[in-house]
Amino acid sequence: MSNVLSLTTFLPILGVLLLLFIPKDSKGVLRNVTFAVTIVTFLVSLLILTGFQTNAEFQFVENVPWIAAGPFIMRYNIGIDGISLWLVILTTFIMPIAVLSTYTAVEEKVKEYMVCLLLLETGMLGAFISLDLFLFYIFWEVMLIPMYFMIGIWGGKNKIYAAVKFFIYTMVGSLLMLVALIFLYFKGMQAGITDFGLLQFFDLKLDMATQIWLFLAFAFAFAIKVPMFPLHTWLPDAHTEAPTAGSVILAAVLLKMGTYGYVRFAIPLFPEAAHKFAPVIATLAVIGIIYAALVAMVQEDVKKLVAYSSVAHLGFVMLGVFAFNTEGITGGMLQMINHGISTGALFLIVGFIYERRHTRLITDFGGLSKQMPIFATVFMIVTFSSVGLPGTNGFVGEFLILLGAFESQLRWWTIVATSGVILSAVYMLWVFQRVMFGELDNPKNQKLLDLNAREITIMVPLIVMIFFMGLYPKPFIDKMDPAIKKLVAQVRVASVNTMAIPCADQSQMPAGHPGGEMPPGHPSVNMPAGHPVIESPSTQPAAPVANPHAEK
Amino acid sequence: MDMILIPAVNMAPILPEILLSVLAMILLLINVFSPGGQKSSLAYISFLGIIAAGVLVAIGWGVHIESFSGSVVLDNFATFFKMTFLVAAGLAVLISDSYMEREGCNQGELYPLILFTVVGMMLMASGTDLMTIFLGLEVMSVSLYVLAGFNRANKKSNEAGLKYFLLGAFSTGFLLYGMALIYGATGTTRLYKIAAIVGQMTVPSSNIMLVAGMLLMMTGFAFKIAAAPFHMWTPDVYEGAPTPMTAFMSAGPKAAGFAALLRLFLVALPTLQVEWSQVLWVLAVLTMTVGNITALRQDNIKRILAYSSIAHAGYALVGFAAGNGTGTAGILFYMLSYAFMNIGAFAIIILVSKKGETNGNVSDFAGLGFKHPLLALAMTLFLFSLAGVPPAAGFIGKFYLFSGAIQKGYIWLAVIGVLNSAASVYYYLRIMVYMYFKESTEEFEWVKVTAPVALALVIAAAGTLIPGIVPSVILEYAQMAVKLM
Amino acid sequence: MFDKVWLIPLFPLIGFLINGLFGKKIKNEAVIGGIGTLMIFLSFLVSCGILMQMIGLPPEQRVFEKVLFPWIHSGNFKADMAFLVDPLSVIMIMVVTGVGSLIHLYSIGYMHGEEGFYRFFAYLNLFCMSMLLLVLGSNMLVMFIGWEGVGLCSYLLIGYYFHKKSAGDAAKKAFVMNRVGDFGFLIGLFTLYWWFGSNHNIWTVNFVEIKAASHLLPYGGVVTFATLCFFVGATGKSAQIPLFTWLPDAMEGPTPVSALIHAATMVTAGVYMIGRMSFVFIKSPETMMVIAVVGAATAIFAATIGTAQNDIKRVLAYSTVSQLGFMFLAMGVGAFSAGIFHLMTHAFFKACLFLGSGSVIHSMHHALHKIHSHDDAQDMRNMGGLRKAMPITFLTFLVSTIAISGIPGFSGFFSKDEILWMAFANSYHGNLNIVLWGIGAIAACFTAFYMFRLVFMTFFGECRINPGAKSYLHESPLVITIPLMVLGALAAVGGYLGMPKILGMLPNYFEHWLEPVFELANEYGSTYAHHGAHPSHAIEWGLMGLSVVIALVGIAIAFTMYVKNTELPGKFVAAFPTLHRVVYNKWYIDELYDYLFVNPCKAFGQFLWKFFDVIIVDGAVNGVANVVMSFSGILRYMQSGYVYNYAFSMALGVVVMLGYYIFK
Amino acid sequence: MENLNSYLIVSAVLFSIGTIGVLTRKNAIVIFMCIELMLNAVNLTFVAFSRHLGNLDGQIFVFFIMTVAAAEAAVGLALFIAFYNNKESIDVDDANMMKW
Repeated sequence: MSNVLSLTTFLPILGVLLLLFIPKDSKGVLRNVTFAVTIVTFLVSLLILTGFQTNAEFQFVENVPWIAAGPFIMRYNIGIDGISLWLVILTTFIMPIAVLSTYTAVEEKVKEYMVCLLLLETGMLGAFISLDLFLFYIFWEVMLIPMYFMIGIWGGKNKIYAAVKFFIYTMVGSLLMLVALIFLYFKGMQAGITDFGLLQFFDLKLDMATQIWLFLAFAFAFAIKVPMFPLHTWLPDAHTEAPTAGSVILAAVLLKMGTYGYVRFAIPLFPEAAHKFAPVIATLAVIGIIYAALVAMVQEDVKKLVAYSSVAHLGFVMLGVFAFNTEGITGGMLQMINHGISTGALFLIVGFIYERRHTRLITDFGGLSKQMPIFATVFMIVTFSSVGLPGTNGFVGEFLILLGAFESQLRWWTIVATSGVILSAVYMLWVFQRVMFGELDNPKNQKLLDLNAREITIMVPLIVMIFFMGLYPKPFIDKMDPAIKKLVAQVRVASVNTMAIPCADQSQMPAGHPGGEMPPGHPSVNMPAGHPVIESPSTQPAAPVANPHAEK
Repeated sequence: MDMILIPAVNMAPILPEILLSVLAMILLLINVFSPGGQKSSLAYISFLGIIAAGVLVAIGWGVHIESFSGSVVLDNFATFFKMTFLVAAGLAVLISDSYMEREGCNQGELYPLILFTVVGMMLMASGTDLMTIFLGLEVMSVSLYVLAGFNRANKKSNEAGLKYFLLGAFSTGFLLYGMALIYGATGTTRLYKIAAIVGQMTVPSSNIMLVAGMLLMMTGFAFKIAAAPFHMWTPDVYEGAPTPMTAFMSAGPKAAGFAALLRLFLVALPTLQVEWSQVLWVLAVLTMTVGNITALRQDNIKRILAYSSIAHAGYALVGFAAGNGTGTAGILFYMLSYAFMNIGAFAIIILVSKKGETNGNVSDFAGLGFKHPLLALAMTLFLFSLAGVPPAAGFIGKFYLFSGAIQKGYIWLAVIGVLNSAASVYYYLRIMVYMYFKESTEEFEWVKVTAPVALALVIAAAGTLIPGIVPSVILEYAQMAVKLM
Repeated sequence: MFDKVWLIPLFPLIGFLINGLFGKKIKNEAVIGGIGTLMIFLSFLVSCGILMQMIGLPPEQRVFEKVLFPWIHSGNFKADMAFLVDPLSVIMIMVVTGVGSLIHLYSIGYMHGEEGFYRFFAYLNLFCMSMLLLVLGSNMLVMFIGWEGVGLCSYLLIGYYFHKKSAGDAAKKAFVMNRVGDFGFLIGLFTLYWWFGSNHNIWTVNFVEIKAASHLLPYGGVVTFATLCFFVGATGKSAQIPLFTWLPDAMEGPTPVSALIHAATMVTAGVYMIGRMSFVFIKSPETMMVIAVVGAATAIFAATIGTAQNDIKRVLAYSTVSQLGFMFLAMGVGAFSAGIFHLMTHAFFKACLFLGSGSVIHSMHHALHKIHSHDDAQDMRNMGGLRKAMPITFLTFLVSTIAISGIPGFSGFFSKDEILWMAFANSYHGNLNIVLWGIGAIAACFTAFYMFRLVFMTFFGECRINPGAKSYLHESPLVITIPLMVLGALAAVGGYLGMPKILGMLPNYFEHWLEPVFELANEYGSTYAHHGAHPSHAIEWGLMGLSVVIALVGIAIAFTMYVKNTELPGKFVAAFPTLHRVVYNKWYIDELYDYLFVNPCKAFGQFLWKFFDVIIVDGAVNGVANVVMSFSGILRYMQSGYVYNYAFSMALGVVVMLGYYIFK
Repeated sequence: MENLNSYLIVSAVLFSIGTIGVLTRKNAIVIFMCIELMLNAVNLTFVAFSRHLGNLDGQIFVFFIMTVAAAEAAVGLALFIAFYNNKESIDVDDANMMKW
């Protein structure tokens, strides 16, 4: 099973071929076949999981020639490590759920819808497993197409605007990334790199100016996808208009492309530039956390609220990733998965009531708990997972992110970001209260049916994962740990390089530099000024800093 | 007694041209002597002729023969372009028949004219003398003027013919003046000799006559490839000309213009690369921007594609401005895939429009996606390819074009290019928006896919998709073509 | 027995799962209530076993850590799912499971016939589990699970009557305010973790490890920052100034909930947390002072509000806030074991008071329901003279009231007096001591006043209930009164565990018990304590007497105003209308918070959304598109359609190009 | 050398006149005549250069140009006629159906 990765990735395409032979009108068959295909894909992907060796290497690597023309050599070079492993599994895990959610939600153009879903799956999986920059770019773009159609064809009132905005917005970013990609290749060529294979580029030594430009181009593309403040406005539109399954996939997987892009590409490729821009990105992330939370708080449309909450959650991920330490990045990676599960579940929940009532306005609801107790329970669990209650998955990720970020130079950012924890409780509980609590006074709501068996089936795996990851995240962390450690090491080497120069030049860090600052009341002698407070790695002897107070 | 020395002429390099010319004349005769009606047979014959020519061209791959005292050459560069022209012509022939039938202007002269155009284009691609290039250009242009105004009864077609003719002739004037100045500056019209003489100049760029000649020639070709600010004829002529001819014009002559210009600049004037790169840099930016931006607000789908075709010339110019192997190979690749995708798109426009070219607005595509899913799917493929979205050939083409620019160091040119490309997505998406996202008002019962059109669509779709996924099939040849020139 | 500690939270979890998942199908109240009660009772038995075993061990062996499974391990960070058994946590589990069992039992009767009976028991079990995790957690993370878990359960139980908007609001308010505290908790945690890690390469959140390394901590500085953050967490959970307003609102929940969560257990978590990390807190004199001041201020502040409330549960709620203030005062003056002691006695008498009030409300509600009256069953103005109808309730209630008022011989006296004494006699805050003591004493006076006011208004005097309903008033069933009696008894005698040395009748078992826990903190504290003259026994006796007098004064005023001379309160209100209004309206703190935080936040959110997001950010995005589009409009019209214009453009192009190269 | 320059100047002037004629005239036939003028200016240039350089290429080129010009004229006039048939005008102002 050496090509199990390819198999997983392209199984959905085979599914598409299968679907082509099924007549348009047999909707049930279409749905079931699609469901079966996604389930099979999931099962196959479990082979990856079981066969995965816990180390930092890329595994299941397939590397065959693909294009060789002119200065370029592109290869079909795929493989996964602990970082992409979980995103692959997340994708295959979410897909059957998304398919199942469409059984009654989509009645028109079922065949096309299913084709879109399957194509999307291949696109997403391909992007996660690509180890060739060019191949990655292809999958990255290919993903847009089915999503565009899903929003545009099965979307809501304002679907065209949302779909076109989604497409063009993402396209602008990714095209600039393409320029950077090509530029990087030529730089690499001068250094003897022969193809687009990602791994060789990690060893490429680029000068700072080049790094900055390239990093900015990559970061811009990924920031749009994440989406980071202030590039987020396509997301609420896309989410509100997209059909439920579309929203679920968008939130659960597509947005992860952005954060994954940072972890896999932008940071290890341009570590020095990443360090330089960490404060900027962290600032944007923190603004995103607070800003999106405040905006989410006053939304009238549940789906839009969830969309804004995504912005906030991914702000956390970005903060963790840019902490550049194991805890932060692990937290970020976990939070990506968590967000996929929780926000995916939230969109499903919104979908359930939308299917019943054809409205998503908060004011149209109230008191649903009485009529729909199971729904209420599910909603509540997911809400608290989204809020990051300990014991649920959301906590583990958020906690590690904040812890990691606090250890790093981003301490002040962390303190602000942590207040997002309060705000998330405010807006999530407020919406929960307004939808589920209170008098059941709207006559239309009094006849609502509780979740049916299918809907419960959809939610159960998600809820199981919410608790499993919350209570026993060890297997997840363990598998990704070596890869993350390797990444941290890559970045740390770079940070030492960048930091060494200013440290040598100026023995004192400028006041107000985040790296040199301490919480209030903290004696500033704890660290020699100018010492990079990234964290003192455990491999080094304990920081040789005598604390005058300790002996007091 | 003095013998008049007739130089030994090797006809081999122009065998396809000869074949097509002869065939064209035979067709003209058949047309005259055959009873009215059965014009379709002419289409089939010319299609077969094109295939035969294609075979001849293909045989010529890899050889390098100069002939006519060095004024014509057969090399891979020429062969590649000739193939491109034949693809364009073949597809155009396939989609013409039913259209002409519908529009009631199924004169038999159409096919010979197309073939003559191809002959002219081929000469442009293989000409290595200003004279042969000029002759090729004129053979192509004169036929095209007629083709643009082919639908005599249609006022728009008349107008298109008129405008194309006047402006085309006008641009020829500049071209010729440029050639005259080059001739004056170097004393020869052979490209190789020009190169040699210019190479001996100490500072060629200070030779005003030479530079002016270069610029004026560039003007003439810029007109053919529809580069701003010499592009103004394009939208009007594309809109007015019979749609199959528009399709043909957008693909063939544009490629021919690039072929001639590439050979001219790379063979004869490489020493002036700094100068022409600068100009092309500016032209590329202008062309892309004007084409894309103007297209945003168009409603007539032919006009949209006309502006888009301007923009595409701009992308190709990006590669040209780079002037390196990557960029020029990109142009070759792009021109070929552009022929596939653009003619494919026009084929669908033909199917969707009604007699008299009504029904040509974007909004008339509303709901096509679910009434004729396959057609719409093909259209989607073509449009995505035009927009440069993977995995279509258009993406690979753009990738190489922009790569050329980046390799050359023209980062900003590439950036402007990709931003343009992003803007262009809007109007391509707009067509898809109508096809898929809007409810249909029509049943599209008039849409009938005849066998030739279906064949054309299949070829076009394959030609758009396959090079997108495995670009090497074409790229390798493009690379070789550029290298051996 | 120690390594069976994981059973303690497990039983309630099982109860939660059974009732939560299948409760709806079981339907039988006895079974549901039985399961719920049994589970927590089993935990209680295990706790007893652990207690017994611990008593048998020498003090230095009384610490045991049980690692269940690794939880979050990443990089340097390690947090296991692990439990810590030590004297402090044993006291807490005893209180939680003991009082919890009684309240579960009580709930069977109290919640009888309620829709969602199973839900209530499921939540109650879940709460117990969370609370037990909180007190048993051997590291800050496990504690934090419980910490937030109890917040969640509190949310669920306050919002139990979710169809009432006020209940939903109160639930949300509780959770959000708790979250503000959690924010502080997290920052404190991060700071400690980071400080230890980056300075000493000790990466830990484990209490035992922190304790072992606590000598490295400096006095003040970073510790002040960290502990203040932790203290913010404590104020949120324990309803101290400024985060106390949620607790009175939390009375929207069913009364057993108020008794268990909002009196006996959850709200004391902050106190427990300070106790658990006493060795850190004590390292910051500043924080200790802040804690003491906030505690004292809360004690007096809440007590004043309690004097003016008419809702029986609200009075008790403010009383709880006030009593928690006493506990914080104790922590702040370094009297950790006194604080914990008060925590325990308070659990007894306040649980009893709440349950008693529940019994009253239950009866009132029942009676009013019979005559279809819509009078408020919780308003004391509708009560009066209930002692005849409900003798057991009255008796237990009275005992607890005496206990809380600090009458000698009852539990509250011992604990409260110890706190007041320590406030006076501690060596940390210098001249502030007298102020702290004074405030505490006045608060104690208020306590006695409003508690007896409550007793008098409820059980004495005229019966003001709707006359028709009067005949329906009756004593609650056994299932309700048994817990009352047990708790009443504990409220009476529980104090003898920690009798002050000065009384000399019994040794202070309690302090000895906790000595190993707080030893270190006291040692750290002694390094900066003012070693002045230790107050003499005479002063201690005097102060004790004084506090008794103060309590009696409070009772006397209450007796005068509400039994003897019942028009006095009216006169008082008439004389000081503004004061009364302000106090009655809880000093307008809620309104102030709305004005300062809630409304600006909402308005800012609206602004950010409607203006910033839509017009500025999205406007910029769409603006780019629009600019391009309008540019398109201009370019489009350059395409005039005239051949000569086209030719002109070409000629112009040529001229410009030529001109550039010829004249450059 | 002055000889060549004067030929060149004359042809340049002729070319310019032709160009300006194209830009200013409205009648399609006149415009076409102006274009012919431009072509003849080119012819003049070629001949002048040919003479000056002493090789025949330029003069051969001129023959081709004249031939092509004739062919263009034929096609052009045919197009004018077709246009006239529909519009009853040969004024390029009337060729304005398609714009924008």
